[in-house]
Amino acid sequence: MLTTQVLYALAGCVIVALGLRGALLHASLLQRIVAINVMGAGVFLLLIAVAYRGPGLAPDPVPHALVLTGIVVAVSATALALALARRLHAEQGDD
Amino acid sequence: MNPVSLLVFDALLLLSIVGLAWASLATTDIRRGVILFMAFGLVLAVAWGRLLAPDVALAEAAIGAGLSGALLLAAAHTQPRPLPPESTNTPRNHGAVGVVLRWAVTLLCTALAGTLAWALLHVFSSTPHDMLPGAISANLAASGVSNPVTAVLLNFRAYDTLLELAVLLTAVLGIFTLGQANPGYQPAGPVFDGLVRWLVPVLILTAGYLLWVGAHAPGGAFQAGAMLAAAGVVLRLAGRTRIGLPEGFMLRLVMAAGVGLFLLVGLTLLILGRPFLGYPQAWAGTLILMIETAAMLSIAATLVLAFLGGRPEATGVKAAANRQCEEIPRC
Amino acid sequence: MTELFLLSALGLMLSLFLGLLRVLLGPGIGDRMLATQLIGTAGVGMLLLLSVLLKQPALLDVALLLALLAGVAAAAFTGQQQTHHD
Amino acid sequence: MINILSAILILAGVFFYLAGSIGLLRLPDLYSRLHALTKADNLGLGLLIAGLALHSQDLLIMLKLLLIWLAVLAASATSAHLIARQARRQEKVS
Repeated sequence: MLTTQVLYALAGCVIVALGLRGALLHASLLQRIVAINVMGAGVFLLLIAVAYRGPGLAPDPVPHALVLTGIVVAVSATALALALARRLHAEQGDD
Repeated sequence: MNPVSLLVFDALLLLSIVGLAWASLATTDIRRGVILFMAFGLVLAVAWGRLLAPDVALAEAAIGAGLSGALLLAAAHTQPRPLPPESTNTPRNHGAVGVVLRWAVTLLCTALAGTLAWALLHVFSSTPHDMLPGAISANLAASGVSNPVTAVLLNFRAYDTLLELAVLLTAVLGIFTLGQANPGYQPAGPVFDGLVRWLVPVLILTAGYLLWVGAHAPGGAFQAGAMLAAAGVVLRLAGRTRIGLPEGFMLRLVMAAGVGLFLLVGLTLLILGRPFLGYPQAWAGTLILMIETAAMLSIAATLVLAFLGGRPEATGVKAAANRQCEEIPRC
Repeated sequence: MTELFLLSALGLMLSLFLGLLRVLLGPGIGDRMLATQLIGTAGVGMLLLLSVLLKQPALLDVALLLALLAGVAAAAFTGQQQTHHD
Repeated sequence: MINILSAILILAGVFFYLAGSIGLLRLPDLYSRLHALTKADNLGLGLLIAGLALHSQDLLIMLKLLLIWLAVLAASATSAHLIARQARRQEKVS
């Protein structure tokens, strides 16, 4: 078992949990969106840790490709969520 | 290389990552949360580099540290402070039920993290059977590119990338239906304007470089598209009305170019009697570069539109009126 | 020489932690933004050292992207939108 | 000889990084922190880059390193200006 891999993967687990907790508990929509992004980053950390094979060895490229597209999808989903939040805010008026 | 000091480096890096993740969520001040989230993205880029994932690190540097920070900050600006800073740094809670619920959620999330960690440790302790990486390195020579990540994205798993571009298109169409773009920015002062003047050409050049280099080294359409989008975002932040985004039909064409060319290539190959997106070996490199160029333009347009947060300002007469409006402050 | 690079990377990590402290302490939002800038520059330095340590020349490109986009965050942070229609 | 020189440059760079971040932490207000950071941080990265360029002995890498340094210089000067201006504006409002 590679210590590096285990360390990074465990950190990924912690970040997923932190993000999920934030997404469930925060009152503000914007902060929920940030929390979901944090959760996503945790999943990415997990996947990249799984792909790691040790120093000097080529890592598994499939999770890398997954995460790469995941980052781009995450940012566009975030933008959609922000546009939705803005519209919601406009519909509800200032309160 | 001394493994112990590298381990210390890893531990400190992870400590800062987890700390930033926690801190960015443990505040009710949205702007503080967003700034901490941006710092989180910066440190993550270093972590990807450390785990030998330079392709991912490039995307994180371009998007995580640049675009999504700008996106969230712009949103945080328009949002009035909803809650006064409380005495504690914890999110709002509503009496006894709230406290119970919070603890239940925390417990649930801890259990989730535990389960995930247990499953992962199980995977790590079993002997790895790397069939997939083996298959990739065995077939890399036939893929038309020598960067394995690009080979996976544009050849071996081209289906996924096609669908992913479709997801991006769907997201931007969703943003379009929600209304007009955010209001523009006030013109930049001389210092920022000076930066913009040379930064924008350099960003565009970098995009071209990343697209080209993606065939044999880390880089590719996604990172290149993000850099091109960053050029547009910088222009927007500097208060320019023209940010390089085409208008009307051309804009729609660019938005759909990635999915369109991908499908066109796939269907043409089907008609020629090959599997869908099964490129002939001699043509693979050229076809991949063509598809990547179209995908880069689509991704860039999508991300710029994502930053605008809605349909861009109308063209023609209305645009002229808008521009006049911009000359008179607060009209 | 690798020992030196590793030691320097640890030094930059210390610098990053000091910046982190300022991000957490604030007090103003400008202070936090400033400290994020420091974290970015420390990240650039670490990536440069890692590119030599791990023999990954591509990490130079990552550092370049971080460097090029370092100003964007501050611009987004200080930029004034023209009208607030909410 | 070149190794020693590049080692000295890199260590000096790390020293300035640390000096800058200690300044960021210890100085009393935003403007003085700004000063500490932009000076020491850029000098730190500059020395580090000089050391690494000397170590690499590869023209292409040197050019890339130089570009990185110039980009950080420009970005940090600009953002320091923007942050300071923003702080001034907020002081006037309140």
